[in-house]
Amino acid sequence: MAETTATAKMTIKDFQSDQDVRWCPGCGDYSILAQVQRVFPEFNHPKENFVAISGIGCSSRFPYYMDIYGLHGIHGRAPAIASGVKLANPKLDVWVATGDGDGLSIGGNHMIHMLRRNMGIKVLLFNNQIYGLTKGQFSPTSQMGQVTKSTPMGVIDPPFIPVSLALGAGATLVARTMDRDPKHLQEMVRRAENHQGSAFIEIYQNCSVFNDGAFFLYTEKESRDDHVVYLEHGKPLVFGKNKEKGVRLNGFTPEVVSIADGKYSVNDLLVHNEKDGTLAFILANMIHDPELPRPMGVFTALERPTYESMMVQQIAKARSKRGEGDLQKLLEGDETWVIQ
Amino acid sequence: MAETTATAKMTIKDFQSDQDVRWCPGCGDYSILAQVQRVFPEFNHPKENFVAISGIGCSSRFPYYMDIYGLHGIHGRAPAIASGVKLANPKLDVWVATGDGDGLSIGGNHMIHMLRRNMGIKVLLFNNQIYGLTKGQFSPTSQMGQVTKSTPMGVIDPPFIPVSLALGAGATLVARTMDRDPKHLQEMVRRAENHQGSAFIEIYQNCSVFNDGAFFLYTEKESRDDHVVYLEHGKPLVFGKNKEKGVRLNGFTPEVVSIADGKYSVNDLLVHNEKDGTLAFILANMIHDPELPRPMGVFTALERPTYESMMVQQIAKARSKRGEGDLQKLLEGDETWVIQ
Amino acid sequence: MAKQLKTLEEVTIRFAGDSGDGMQLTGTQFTNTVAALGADLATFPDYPAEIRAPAGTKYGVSGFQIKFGSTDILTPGDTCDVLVAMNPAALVTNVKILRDGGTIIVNEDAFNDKNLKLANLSTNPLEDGSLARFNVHRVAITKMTAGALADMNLSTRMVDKTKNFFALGLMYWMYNRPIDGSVKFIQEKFGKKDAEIAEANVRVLKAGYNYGDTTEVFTTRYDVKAAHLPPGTYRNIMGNVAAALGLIAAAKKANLELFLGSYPITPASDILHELSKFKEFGVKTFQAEDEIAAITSAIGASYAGALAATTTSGPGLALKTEAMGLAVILELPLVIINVQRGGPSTGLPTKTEQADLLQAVVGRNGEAPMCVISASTPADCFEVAYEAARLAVKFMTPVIALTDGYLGNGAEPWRIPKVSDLKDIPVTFASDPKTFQPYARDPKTLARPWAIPGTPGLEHRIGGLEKADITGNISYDPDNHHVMIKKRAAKIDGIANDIPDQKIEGEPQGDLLVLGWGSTYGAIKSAVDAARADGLKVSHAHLRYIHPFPKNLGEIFGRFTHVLIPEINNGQLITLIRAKYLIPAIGFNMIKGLPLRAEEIESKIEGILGGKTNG
Amino acid sequence: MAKQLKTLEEVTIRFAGDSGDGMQLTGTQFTNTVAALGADLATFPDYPAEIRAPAGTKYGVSGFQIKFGSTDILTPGDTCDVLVAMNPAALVTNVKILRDGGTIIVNEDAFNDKNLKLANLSTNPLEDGSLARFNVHRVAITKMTAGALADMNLSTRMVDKTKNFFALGLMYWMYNRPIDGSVKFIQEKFGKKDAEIAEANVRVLKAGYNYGDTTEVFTTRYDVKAAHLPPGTYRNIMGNVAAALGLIAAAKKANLELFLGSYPITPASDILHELSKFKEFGVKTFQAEDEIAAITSAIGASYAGALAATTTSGPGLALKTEAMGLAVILELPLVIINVQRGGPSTGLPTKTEQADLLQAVVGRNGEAPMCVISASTPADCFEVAYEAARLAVKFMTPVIALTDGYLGNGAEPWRIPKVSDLKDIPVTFASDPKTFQPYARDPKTLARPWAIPGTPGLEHRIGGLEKADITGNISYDPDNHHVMIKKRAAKIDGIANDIPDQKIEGEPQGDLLVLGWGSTYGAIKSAVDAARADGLKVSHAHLRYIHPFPKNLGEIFGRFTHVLIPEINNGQLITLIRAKYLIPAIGFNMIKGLPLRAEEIESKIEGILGGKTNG
Ligand SMILES: Cc1ncc(C[n+]2csc(CCOP(=O)(O)OP(=O)(O)O)c2C)c(N)n1
Ligand SMILES: Cc1ncc(C[n+]2csc(CCOP(=O)(O)OP(=O)(O)O)c2C)c(N)n1
Ligand code: SF4
Ligand code: SF4
Ligand SMILES: [Mg+2]
Ligand SMILES: [Mg+2]
Repeated sequence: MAETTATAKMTIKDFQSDQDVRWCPGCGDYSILAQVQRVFPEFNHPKENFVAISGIGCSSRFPYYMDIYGLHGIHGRAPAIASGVKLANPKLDVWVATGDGDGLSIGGNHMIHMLRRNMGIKVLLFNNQIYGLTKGQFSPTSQMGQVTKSTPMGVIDPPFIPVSLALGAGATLVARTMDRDPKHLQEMVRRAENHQGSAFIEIYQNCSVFNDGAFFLYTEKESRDDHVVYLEHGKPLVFGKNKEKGVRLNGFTPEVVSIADGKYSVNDLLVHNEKDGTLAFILANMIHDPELPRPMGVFTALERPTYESMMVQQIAKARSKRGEGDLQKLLEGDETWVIQ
Repeated sequence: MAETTATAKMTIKDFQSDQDVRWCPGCGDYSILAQVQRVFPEFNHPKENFVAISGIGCSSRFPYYMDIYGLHGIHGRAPAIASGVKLANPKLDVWVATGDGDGLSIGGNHMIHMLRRNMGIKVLLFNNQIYGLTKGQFSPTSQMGQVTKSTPMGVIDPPFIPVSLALGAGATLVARTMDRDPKHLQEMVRRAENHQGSAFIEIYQNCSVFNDGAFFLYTEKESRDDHVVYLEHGKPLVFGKNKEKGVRLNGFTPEVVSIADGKYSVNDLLVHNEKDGTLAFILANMIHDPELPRPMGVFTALERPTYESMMVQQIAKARSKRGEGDLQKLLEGDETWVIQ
Repeated sequence: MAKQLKTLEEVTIRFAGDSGDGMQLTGTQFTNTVAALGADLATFPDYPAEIRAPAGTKYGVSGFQIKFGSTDILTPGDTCDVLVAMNPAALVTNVKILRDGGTIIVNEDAFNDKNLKLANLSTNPLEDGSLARFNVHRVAITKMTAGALADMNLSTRMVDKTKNFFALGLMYWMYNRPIDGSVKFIQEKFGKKDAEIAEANVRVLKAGYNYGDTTEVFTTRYDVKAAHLPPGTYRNIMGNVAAALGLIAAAKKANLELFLGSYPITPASDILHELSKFKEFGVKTFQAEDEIAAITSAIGASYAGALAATTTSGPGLALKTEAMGLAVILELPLVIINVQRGGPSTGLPTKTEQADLLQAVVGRNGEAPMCVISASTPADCFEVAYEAARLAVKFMTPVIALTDGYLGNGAEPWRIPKVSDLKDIPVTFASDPKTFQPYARDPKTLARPWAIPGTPGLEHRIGGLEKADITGNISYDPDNHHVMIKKRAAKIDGIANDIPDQKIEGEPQGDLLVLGWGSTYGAIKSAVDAARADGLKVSHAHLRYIHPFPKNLGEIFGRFTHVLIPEINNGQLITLIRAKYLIPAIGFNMIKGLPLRAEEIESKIEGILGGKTNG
Repeated sequence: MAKQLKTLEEVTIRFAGDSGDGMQLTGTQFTNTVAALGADLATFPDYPAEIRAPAGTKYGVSGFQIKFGSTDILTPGDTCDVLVAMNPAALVTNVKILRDGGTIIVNEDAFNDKNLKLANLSTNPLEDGSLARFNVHRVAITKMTAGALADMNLSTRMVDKTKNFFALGLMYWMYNRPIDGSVKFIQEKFGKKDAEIAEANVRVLKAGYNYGDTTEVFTTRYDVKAAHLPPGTYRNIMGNVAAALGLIAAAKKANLELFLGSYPITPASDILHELSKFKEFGVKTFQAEDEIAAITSAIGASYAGALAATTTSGPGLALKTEAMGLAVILELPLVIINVQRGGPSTGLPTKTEQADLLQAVVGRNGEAPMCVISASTPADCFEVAYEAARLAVKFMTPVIALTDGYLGNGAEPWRIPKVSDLKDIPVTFASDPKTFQPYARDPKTLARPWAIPGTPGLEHRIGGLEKADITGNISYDPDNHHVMIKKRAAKIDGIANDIPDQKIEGEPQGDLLVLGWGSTYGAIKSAVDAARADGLKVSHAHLRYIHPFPKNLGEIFGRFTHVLIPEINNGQLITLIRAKYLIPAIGFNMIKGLPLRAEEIESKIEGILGGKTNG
């Protein structure tokens, strides 16, 4: 990417806008914002090439707090707006900030289409399993039975597994992380940046007002080690306070085994492979079994040409075949006649 | 279901409406219509309980030709309209007829949400890999490079795999069949009818005008046996003119092997299991490898409560707890005062 | 110390604090208590778009205004008499609407440097003399709250969360209202989950009340007598709740199941929340994936024989545009409730506005006429939702009922109707295969038959393509298209024969008619009453029915020299009126996300009539 | 046999056959040939919503009408002089518009029992005397076609597919037009893929031509001289193509890349198809997943500095409603081309209508004003698309350009402009971080600056929430909201200062002004010309600019006793005119999915003025 500003090393300050952050005290959004602001300075292009696009929701206020180009759109449409930005100027580094409602309910279609196209856009999906901004209705990731403003007797909609949906749509990079694991979150943001094409990062995010603690099992010190397994390419799935447990495949079915009691060793465990889409789907569906730890990390990272690169290629090809367009000739078309 | 008409055995005639069928000569839609009209009389409920809902497209004209209740809606919205019908009256047997554009492009979101909810609705997705009614633009299932009205230099959108998308969304019954295999198509319609919850049937359908022959490799006599494998629960994946080939799993990767040359036998082959969601995903993704046959049949059939049954249960529970609602009391609310 | 008890005719109080301070709860409690004693009242909750913006900031201030009295209360008040301010930001953002000589009650503990800075104040308003023209009471609310709970071993955060009840208790004392209603509320709300919190809140409430009683600062209490409302059983009701009840009532009277397809959006979500509570009435609420699915699922439900409704606000109505056209051509009953908010686009999502009117009346592709009606007060939302349902099933048409953020969240006493007194909503589903034609029409209403799936022998197909008259089959015939467009229009126009004539408040003729619609009712009526009291020949007509207009409307205009149309938009009803009646109506348009102020309307009236006598 | 050659001033021919018969192709070929000889012309393709409905049915009939002449051709003709009918269904559905004494050329081979039945005919119109008042030529087109190809060994289906070229050849002969253009076309179209098919088509074309020459049935040929068009280089152009070229030209003149976000919909898809062809101009066409993504991607592209456009028809415009509001508040340039079709809902998707006007002007939530302009002839679509782009970037606003199915698919000769003569479209992106304020405005146009990502130092955020004047930060301030609503409205109203005064065709004053907009131009002009020829004091004004109206419009109305507004809708422009100017304009509304007929307008004019003299 062309460097158009003198790049004195950037810092977190360069990415903090002058607007007061207006999220509730204790909201997980603060951490997500901070991690992004921390990682962006590392990226190797001028600040003016960053663009953040969002829809509507608490999470969608994200662009206002980043001192980069930003557009706070309408509910659910961020992936489509972002697609226009990216296609108009493929040099831009385009990020989408969205919520489980914005990105998966009203905006689900734009999301899956953007992912299948492999448009070079990075998605941060703030999943708090609730509609925050509208004060607490269930979202498509809310849990069965959850009592919310619109479900006094509990949710009856089985939730999407966002990772699974993205895989089904053909996404090339799919990952999951958490607001309360800053290092890991930062790493996922880096992975997104460095990916060619669409990157879909689901972030477990605590809504301290309407769904407090939804992810505490995975995010809090006491329980995290026993309930989260970190995915690393080429590494076995080991977890537990003392790395004493692992995930093993029984057929296609993952199961937890102890690698401390001698029956199984680390060599028996499932080894993660980011290039294997099927494995990613198995990992995504571990969610159905409460006995299994929740995988965090990059589920899959595949290489495929980006949509914008193919569009640019077609234009180049047309030009090499027919030359740069001549407007006067175009207006004249194939058949003209002259009246004197 | 309550029988409300005297059920003299119904025939195909009972399901043919008085409207002239207005599809192009040679269109695959004729066969789909005919198979449905053939199978519906078998189903064990009165004719007046059948409802067909559609969006817009050639395929979406389907309801007009069926002598049942029908609603030809607006583009992409059939799953949502159908959801309202089903929720208002769960006794109805609700079918959605849609196309690859109607159901997966503009209507993709309603489709995936309906599937995740497991709403008791059966979807017939007429996939002709083109927009027929608008005269030949590419659809989300068109193939890379395909030249269409809107892509003179070829499509650059990687297509959805409809089966894969449905699985990612959490669908409970997912199947694929073809316009030119009447028996199999009929069987899939039966499977849909007998499933509790959403059934998603992708039907390869020939558009003789704008995408003629897109599926001939799979549908035509000469090539079908070598390019199609039929999925049957508990049976190995055997195919070929003389049943001489099979599909075997190498890790998660399917491969074609000969069971005629002695190296592999039928016992080495992948055995289909409709209850295994991961296997379904592997089968769905066989599409990426042109060496592999195209699976037809039920990819997965899972049991989960339907959305409408849970809604009905909540109402019943509310009534058993609080009694049938008393409107006067409701209007009065908790706190009243009297002015004389 | 013996305290004086003064009787007031009416009073306006505004509670203001941080979004996290519980001002909406405080206001609602006060309202319920006041209502139960029979005062007339109007409320105006006014809160920011953020859920809980950082404490202490100006944009995080949440307000709740209530006016109550023994008189006829029409608006929550242009200005207020008493301002309860929990912190500096709340004080400075609200003091402009306090009348000169009004009372301020502040939590002085919150006036520390940090909070002053957060409110962008360089000096402390309690000390810099800027409040000289008010009657300021500095109350150590935080300290006294803490004191009341000293022995309870609660976290500071917890203690802080109860302090709104101190303010509430103090106001109860000051306005001579009993605290038992709120005690009961606290016990029901918190008692089950956490007896300790309930106990703390009750203690603080009492502490506030007792403080009023014992401190020497307050020497006077005020009494507001019950209003002379028509006899009946009353409750206090918010507009969104009223709308929800209106739908349930209509379903019951029509003997239909109620289906709501909706997608949450401020300020309409509460209708969804309310309806989801009443499953024992067989109400089916479906929170769809978006507004399009919300309305199309409702269309499906209507087709299947439910009383179907969808609820939303501006941007959501925009998304429903295409589907509304479908409902028009399908000629199925459907109630669309649109709780208007500030626009354009996301605009001012928690503020009120009346700028979706033209969208509702003409904002669709093709000729797609539908009935549009509007509510004028919170309680009127019941009537309007009910009427929308009645018209929808009678005329087999979608009906838009317009309310707005102010009506939806505002509250007033409501005389509870007797179920048996509600208008009948007769519904007959088609059932005779011999005579059935999907688009044959009732000669009087021009409604087509409602033939629902499950009915033997009536299998038929409907859809969005133009349909042949009577049979409903697809038709591309040019003449038929013209006929069908005219018939659909005539059906909607014919609703004018089913609705009451427009009424006028004031003389039937005069110099000026003020014509309004929607939530401006109270403000216009106040203004007109005042102008009439000043001897001006002004009357007020307030439209419920906007499309079609009441039949006598044109004739009414003929009896007035001028027509003034105040609206919280840039001139929308006036466009329809001018286009239809060709009268040089004058607009009055304030688009501030707030209810109109009676005062401003009054001076506009004076301007017009004064101008006239001078001219 | 020697044949006569008669010169005609103008002639109207209608080709009609099955959807699969290639009537659109035949018509287009004939048009191109006629155009190239310098006649003026207008065309009207008229086809069903089905792609290829079953052969022989009435609803499967596809028609193509062309009027051409040495005179000024304004419409494709209310009636036609010659009907070419390929089968019974085509004959019976089209004969009503043939003038008495007109010529019918039928493919008599198609008049068999099967086809008569498919057309619901109990007797054969060729034999039952029902065509007595016409001049009927029975031609054995199928047989002669087969004969011409007898030695070629083609399938019957293939042979059948070429028979339209027989009809075309015959018409070339009859109207004295050369066949070489079509020969060349056939060779280019089929020659590469299949030389045999090309050969067959050419043979049949020649067979038709020669048949005319040799048969004794036809004794007369007709000649139509070139029209007296202004000097210049001409081409024949369809409205949708013209619109596409207008966008490309505007992008080039503005030195911007053109981005189109679109979703296919009849009758607008051809603009997408056209633009997708010209990638060498750097045109980026993005076929989105739906209309919402189409417009929002265009908004994104505009934000990033492209000349962004979106194209659609009625139901698609409805879906874009919410996003249009976003574009309004973002104040970004955006061209929205809406090719209107019959509504409501799916309506008559392949037919024309003007019923999206009010949706375009006021159909959005909140106060969301945008500029609306309209094209009046197929070639004018170029100008209007270009002007929409010019206004959009100059005023930083979305602009809706309305055309319709008739304009989009219709064709006429177009005098090709010189690129250098096209109006300049200057664009300056903001670049100075020191002075940049996102919502500071140009004092003259009130446009805000266009500051695109990638510009160092201008990082800023915009969005759909109300924004503070000048800074563009989120603002919930009541007064600011009012100010911003007024400013957005003032900006759009101010466009009136940038557009030409409304012109009048005819005297500047008189008894009646006929005011039109859009595709009714030709029909109204014909009617007014005829009425003027009859001595009536009628003039014609045709609006290009609908929101805002030209500044002098009100003043024009003052000079006429009556104003008549003919529209292909139920009265939409008239609503805006009456509301704004309070004049008792009279409507003329025929909503049949067809262009208005000059004749009907003329008799309406006579009705009004006759009525006047009698009154
Ligand atoms: C068209 C439209 N419909 C509905 C809304 C109301 N709305 C705003 S945000 C939101 C959901 C927010 O949920 P989510 O995306 O999960 O974000 P969160 O607030 O939880 O971060 C809704 C329904 C809207 N603004 N626009
Ligand atoms: C809102 C809206 N957008 C676009 C259209 C135009 N349209 C009609 S059908 C269709 C696509 C049809 O494709 P598909 O669903 O695959 O059906 P097919 O005709 O191929 O059976 C489109 C784009 C429409 N009718 N409505
Ligand atoms: S409502 Fe929830 S998600 Fe929204 S800002 Fe508050 S804590 Fe965060
Ligand atoms: S266009 Fe294609 S899909 Fe449509 S009816 Fe014709 S052949 Fe069938
Ligand atoms: Mg959320
Ligand atoms: Mg298709």
